[in-house]
Amino acid sequence: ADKIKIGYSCNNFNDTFQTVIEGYARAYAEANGIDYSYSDAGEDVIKQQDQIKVFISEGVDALVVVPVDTSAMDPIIKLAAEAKIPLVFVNRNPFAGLKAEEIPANTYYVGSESIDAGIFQAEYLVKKLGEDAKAGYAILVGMLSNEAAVARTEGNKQVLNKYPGYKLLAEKNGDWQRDQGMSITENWITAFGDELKAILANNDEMALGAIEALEAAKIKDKVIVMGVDLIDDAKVAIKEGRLDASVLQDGKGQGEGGMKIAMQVLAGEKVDPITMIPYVLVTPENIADFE
Amino acid sequence: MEKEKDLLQMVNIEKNFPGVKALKGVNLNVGYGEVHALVGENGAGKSTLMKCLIGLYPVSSGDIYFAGKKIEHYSTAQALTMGISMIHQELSPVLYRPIMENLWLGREPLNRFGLVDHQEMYNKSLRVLQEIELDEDPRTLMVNLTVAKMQMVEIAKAISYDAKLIIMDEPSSALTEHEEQQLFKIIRKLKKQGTSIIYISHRLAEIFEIADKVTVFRDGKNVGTEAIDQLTMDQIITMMIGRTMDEMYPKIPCTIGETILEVKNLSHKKYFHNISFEVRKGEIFGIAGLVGAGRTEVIETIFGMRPKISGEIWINGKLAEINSPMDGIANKMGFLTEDRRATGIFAVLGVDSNIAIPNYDQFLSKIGLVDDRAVTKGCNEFVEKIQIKTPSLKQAIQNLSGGNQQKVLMARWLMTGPDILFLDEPTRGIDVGAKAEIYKLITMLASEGKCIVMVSSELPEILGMSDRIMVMHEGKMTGLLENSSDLTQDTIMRYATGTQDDF
Amino acid sequence: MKHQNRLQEIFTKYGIVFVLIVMIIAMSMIKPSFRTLNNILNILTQCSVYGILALGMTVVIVSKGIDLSVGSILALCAVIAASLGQSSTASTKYFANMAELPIIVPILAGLLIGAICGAINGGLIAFTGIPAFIATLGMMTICRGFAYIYTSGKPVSTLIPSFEFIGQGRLLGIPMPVVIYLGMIIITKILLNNTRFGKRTFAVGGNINAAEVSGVNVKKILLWVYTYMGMCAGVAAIVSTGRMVSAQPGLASGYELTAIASTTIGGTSQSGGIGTVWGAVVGALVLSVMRNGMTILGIQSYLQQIVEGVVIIVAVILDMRKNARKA
Amino acid sequence: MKHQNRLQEIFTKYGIVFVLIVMIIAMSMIKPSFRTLNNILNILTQCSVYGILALGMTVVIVSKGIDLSVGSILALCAVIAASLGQSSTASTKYFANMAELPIIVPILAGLLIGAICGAINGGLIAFTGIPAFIATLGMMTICRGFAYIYTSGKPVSTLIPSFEFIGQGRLLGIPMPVVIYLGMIIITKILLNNTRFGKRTFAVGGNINAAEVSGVNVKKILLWVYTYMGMCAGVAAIVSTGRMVSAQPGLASGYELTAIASTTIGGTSQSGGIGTVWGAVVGALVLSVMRNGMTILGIQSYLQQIVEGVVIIVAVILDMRKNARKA
Ligand SMILES: Nc1ncnc2c1ncn2[C@@H]1O[C@H](COP(=O)(O)OP(=O)(O)OP(=O)(O)O)[C@@H](O)[C@H]1O
Ligand SMILES: Nc1ncnc2c1ncn2[C@@H]1O[C@H](COP(=O)(O)OP(=O)(O)OP(=O)(O)O)[C@@H](O)[C@H]1O
Ligand SMILES: [Mg+2]
Ligand SMILES: [Mg+2]
Repeated sequence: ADKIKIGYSCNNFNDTFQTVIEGYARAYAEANGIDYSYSDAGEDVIKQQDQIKVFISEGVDALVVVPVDTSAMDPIIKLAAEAKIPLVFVNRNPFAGLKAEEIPANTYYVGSESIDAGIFQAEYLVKKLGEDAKAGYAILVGMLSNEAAVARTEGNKQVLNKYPGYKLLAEKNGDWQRDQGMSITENWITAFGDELKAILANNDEMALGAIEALEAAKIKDKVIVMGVDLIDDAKVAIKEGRLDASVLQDGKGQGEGGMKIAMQVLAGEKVDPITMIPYVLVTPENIADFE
Repeated sequence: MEKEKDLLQMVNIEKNFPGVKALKGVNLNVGYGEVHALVGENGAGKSTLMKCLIGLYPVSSGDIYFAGKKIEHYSTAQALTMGISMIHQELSPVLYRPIMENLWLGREPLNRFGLVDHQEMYNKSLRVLQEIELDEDPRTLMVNLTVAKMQMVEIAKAISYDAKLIIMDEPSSALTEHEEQQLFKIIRKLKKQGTSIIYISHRLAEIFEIADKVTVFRDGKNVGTEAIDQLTMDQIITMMIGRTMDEMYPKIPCTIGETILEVKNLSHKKYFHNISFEVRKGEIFGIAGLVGAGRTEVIETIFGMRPKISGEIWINGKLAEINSPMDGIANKMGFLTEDRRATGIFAVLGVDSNIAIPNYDQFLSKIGLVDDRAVTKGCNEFVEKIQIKTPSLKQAIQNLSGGNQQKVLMARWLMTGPDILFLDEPTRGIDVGAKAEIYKLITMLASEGKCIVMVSSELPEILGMSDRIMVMHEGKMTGLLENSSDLTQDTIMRYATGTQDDF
Repeated sequence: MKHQNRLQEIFTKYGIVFVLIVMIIAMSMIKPSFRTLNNILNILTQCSVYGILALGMTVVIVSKGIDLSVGSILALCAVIAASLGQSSTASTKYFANMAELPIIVPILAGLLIGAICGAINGGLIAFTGIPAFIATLGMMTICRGFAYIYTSGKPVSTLIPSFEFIGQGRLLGIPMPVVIYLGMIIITKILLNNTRFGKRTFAVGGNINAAEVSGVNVKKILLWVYTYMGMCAGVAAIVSTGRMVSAQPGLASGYELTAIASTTIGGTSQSGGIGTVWGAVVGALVLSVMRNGMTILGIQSYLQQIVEGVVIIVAVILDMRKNARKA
Repeated sequence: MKHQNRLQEIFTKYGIVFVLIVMIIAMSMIKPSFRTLNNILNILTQCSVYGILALGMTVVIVSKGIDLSVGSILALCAVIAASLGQSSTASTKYFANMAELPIIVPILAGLLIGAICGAINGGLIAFTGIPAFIATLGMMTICRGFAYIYTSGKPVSTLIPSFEFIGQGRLLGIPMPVVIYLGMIIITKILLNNTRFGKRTFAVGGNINAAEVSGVNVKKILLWVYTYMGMCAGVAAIVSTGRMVSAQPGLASGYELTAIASTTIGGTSQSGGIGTVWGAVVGALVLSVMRNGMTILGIQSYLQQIVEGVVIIVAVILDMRKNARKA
């Protein structure tokens, strides 16, 4: 029989972590003799829809999609249903808050709850400073309108709003970029001085930028900084004690998992519509486990 | 109000630009069916007054009465519907659009759906073009016309408004004899129909040929209005420049030396063929011909701006390889181009930069930087030597009068220390006073031993200045004439129209 | 000899059409699936959004202007239109107590917002005289900011079904976005070539002095040029909202450059006064065929960027040769 | 009366400097922390990267050009320079067996890559005659594509300590990025005002045909204008890499617009032939002070975008008045 053909639609390759997930998906495809094609939507919803149409007209047997915008997936779900092929969403959840039976047939999700990353960061902060601490914190937000940015920020606030001693000094978008994380932090240092006790960043890049700024101002030891993703630079920074924590998304679990589920469905197996791959908080204590 | 006897009355008009008082209380009356000439030095305010009249500029103060009514606060569109139209000094075609769209711009005929009626536009255009005897398809793009034809289209356009008053601001500066005569024919016809015309020109001979009355401007004020038959040319010039002028063409005979430039069988793919001539030290060599004869192209090719397909250029007895203006300059050539705006001035830059651009090599300090103080000094020398009127060296050249701009460009080329100077229409659009000064300058240069090649469409200028004259017709040389007192404009015209051909 | 010249002339005049045809033939040979009717409709649908922007941009560039704000205006129109077109079942509603409105309301709202933003651009350019580049650069960040503020950064979704029809329905077998695109092509063509406004736009772009001395109200023309561009952005916003059945404040960022590229590939000159609607369509198709083809061929996305850049440059170089003789 | 005119003249001539001063005074009164020496150095450091780009952009715009590719060129230079400046302890090394190189190697590499990219821009513009907008738009996506391919989308980090010195070290108490910025200001000022190249650049921008007739090698000038712009991007890349002690392929996207905005706010005219280096510096400072101030005041990001757009437009309108009499 012909090789099985799977199309992988990435939201944006300019996002380091997405290249990691895609790398695992591709490796899985190669190992299992799958005819694999992929595309990059460059964070453009319309472009993603166009590319998926191309995949369908190319006759793929299944689709694996990282949504650009989780709220705009209805047309894509419909396209897949019309073509009668399974559709697996990865990494970003279009069904957040839905029950399993509410999810359209032949549609699946593999990934984590973005909000958890924010919650983990905030809980770790409380653990480090104590519930009664008086502390000002600031949030470096990812690219405006990215679901992950909104949800992670939401998670931070959800936890810290419960503790009256924790005060949100500022939140500002740094577009996932390290240089913006740095410039913003420099200005925060001026604005808040000693009040600033923690910076929670939506990703590691911005956290690393914040660290550069704090170190240049020689106050790194007074401010806790956390990121998300555990990219290589972040691992090193945690080991060196510069970064206080990061939150690992299991890229392998997501990339491989998405492909695996597509294969299982094509093989006729029954699969749960939602597969949660939990986040892991990584700190200097457990960094050794992630080599 | 007493019965109107004039179509137009402009009373005590003032116009201020930021920093400039262009009009300082001007009066102008134009009667019905009258051709009223307006003359004055560059910058006297003629165009400004006309732009006020056509509604392009609001006046700062003063009243305008037109056809018996006081008119104020009107736009150009309103002026056009009131019956005033204008041929502008600066040619302004919409290049990549057809003739007909240029003609009807701003009043395109519509069909019953409210869309532009192309057929109607075409028919109307044909009629108008016929009227001025211009044989072109109205659908031809403007860019494909020669400058002279573009100007004829402008004339056609101004006429097509069926205006009561037509302003013509130097309509003839881009025309030669033939079209000029055609223009005069049209003017006479219009006059017979009762149309009034305001005619602005620096060619005083034209004024005597066509005007009924003349108003002279100086410095934003009118000096006087007279019937043309009450005045002589000298009187007008005196009124214009505020003093008497000695000699228009101050040609002093100077010793003519050895041959410097020799052009042998020069041909261009399209514009001209087989041109041969030589120019000697201290000589002024005139090139005459009708517009479109290819005179400009010959010079541009010698100077390196256009590729030649065959022929040789010898300088000082040596074969010269010239492929770009850089090569031209390296061979000690200078080129005052015919279109000052397009290829001459750097409008927003100062007088100093405008002079110094090809000459910075002369002003380098030891470490290779430009020595601004030396530049200033060098420029000042020329400003004094040829009397450029400018408030300072830093003044943007666009704020100078046309004549002074031309002198700045002269200074630019003189500073390169050229042996051969090409002058293409050196006095186009320049007032008589400035003209005479430029002629003086040219003569002085020749007497300093430079060779001068001068293209001109003004035959008196050619005859008044040249030692020898080459005449061209449609890309061919038809005559190579010694200038002597018995050489007449008619003879030159015969060569220029190809009636006579020595080659 | 004569014959050859004529061929050459046709080639230089329609060079970019040849490029397009060669691209299509090459793709068809490499991948038969490229040739399917479905894929052709795909390609057309894909270029509808920026194709519509390119139409307005043609008018702008003909007037010797530029508009960098169209992507942001599109986003602002889209989120506002979508917020007025939410179905009553939407979980996060913008106007909590509002009944479902007929589709015409969000459509008109989108067009109106687009027109207003465009008019602001036009007004700034016409009345203050600042360069179009700067006016629209400023408006680009301003409109984007408003789109984010309006939505608090969140997408607007769960729209009434009529929106879905706009994005995904068909008329006589042709997808609605393509139908709308065709409609806009015709409107723009008539506007530019058969109305006084169009003729005067050419004049303003070709020689603003000529326009002025002919009594053309240059300021009014400029105002309308950018207003029309804004309305095109409004139309594109409706199409894009229909296609996604939702709207995002981050939508269409960078589309201004795609629109400008399409227009320029199609031979509209940035020096003003020269341009055709067909050129804008062909230019948009070149980009669309290229993107579609590269995705089908599975070309790596970074490489796609490089190829796209090269194609834009080469297409314009080819097109330059056409005008070279006139220069 | 006379006196008042003179004041007005000074105001119109240095309008933008007044805007800057007013902004600074206002900020100082609202937030005393704004006035600290540290914050002043901060502001200067923050504008160093795009400030350096704005210097090159001034030269480009004076020549009547534009360069949209500088952000991408910066990123490409940065990742290549960083990859040659990795310390031996880096976990992911680009050149696995390469010894640590002296800092001069990555610096020269960055400058060279910048110069090459710039020269390609300049070459395209000078020799094919395509508009600068299109040439650099193409190069913008091409260079970005190469930056991603070179890095496979991953950041390049763990650099040798000398890089850190460039980004964070101080010379006589002045942060190194500011020192480099000052150096580039001086170099650009001399280049533009005191060399033949600079004078000719003004001529080319002022009237390209007249420049040609005057024996200026226009093509060569254009080539060097964009090459210099590319080199400025290279310098900015080194500064930015030093500041982050790492480089990302997605770096500096959109910086071209910031650079153009700075230049234009500072009074450099897009119609060519007019511009000053000081203007570019003041323009960059206006943006930097504004961004710094708004962050310190805790203004919401979305709102910041809007304010920034408004400031750009208003600044240029104010500046236009200065040139109004010439128009
Ligand atoms: N738009 C303007 N802004 C400022 N000054 C101007 C403007 N237009 C004209 N001027 C000045 O007004 C004066 C009159 O200029 P105008 O063009 O009317 O002269 P003119 O008599 O037509 O000269 P020419 O014979 O050279 O055409 C000049 O000093 C000129 O520099
Ligand atoms: N850019 C151009 N494109 C096409 N034809 C041109 C162009 N420039 C000039 N020509 C043609 O070349 C011929 C000669 O040009 P031109 O009119 O400059 O000659 P000329 O003798 O220098 O006239 P003058 O200097 O009096 O204007 C004309 O037939 C003209 O139509
Ligand atoms: Mg005049
Ligand atoms: Mg000529």
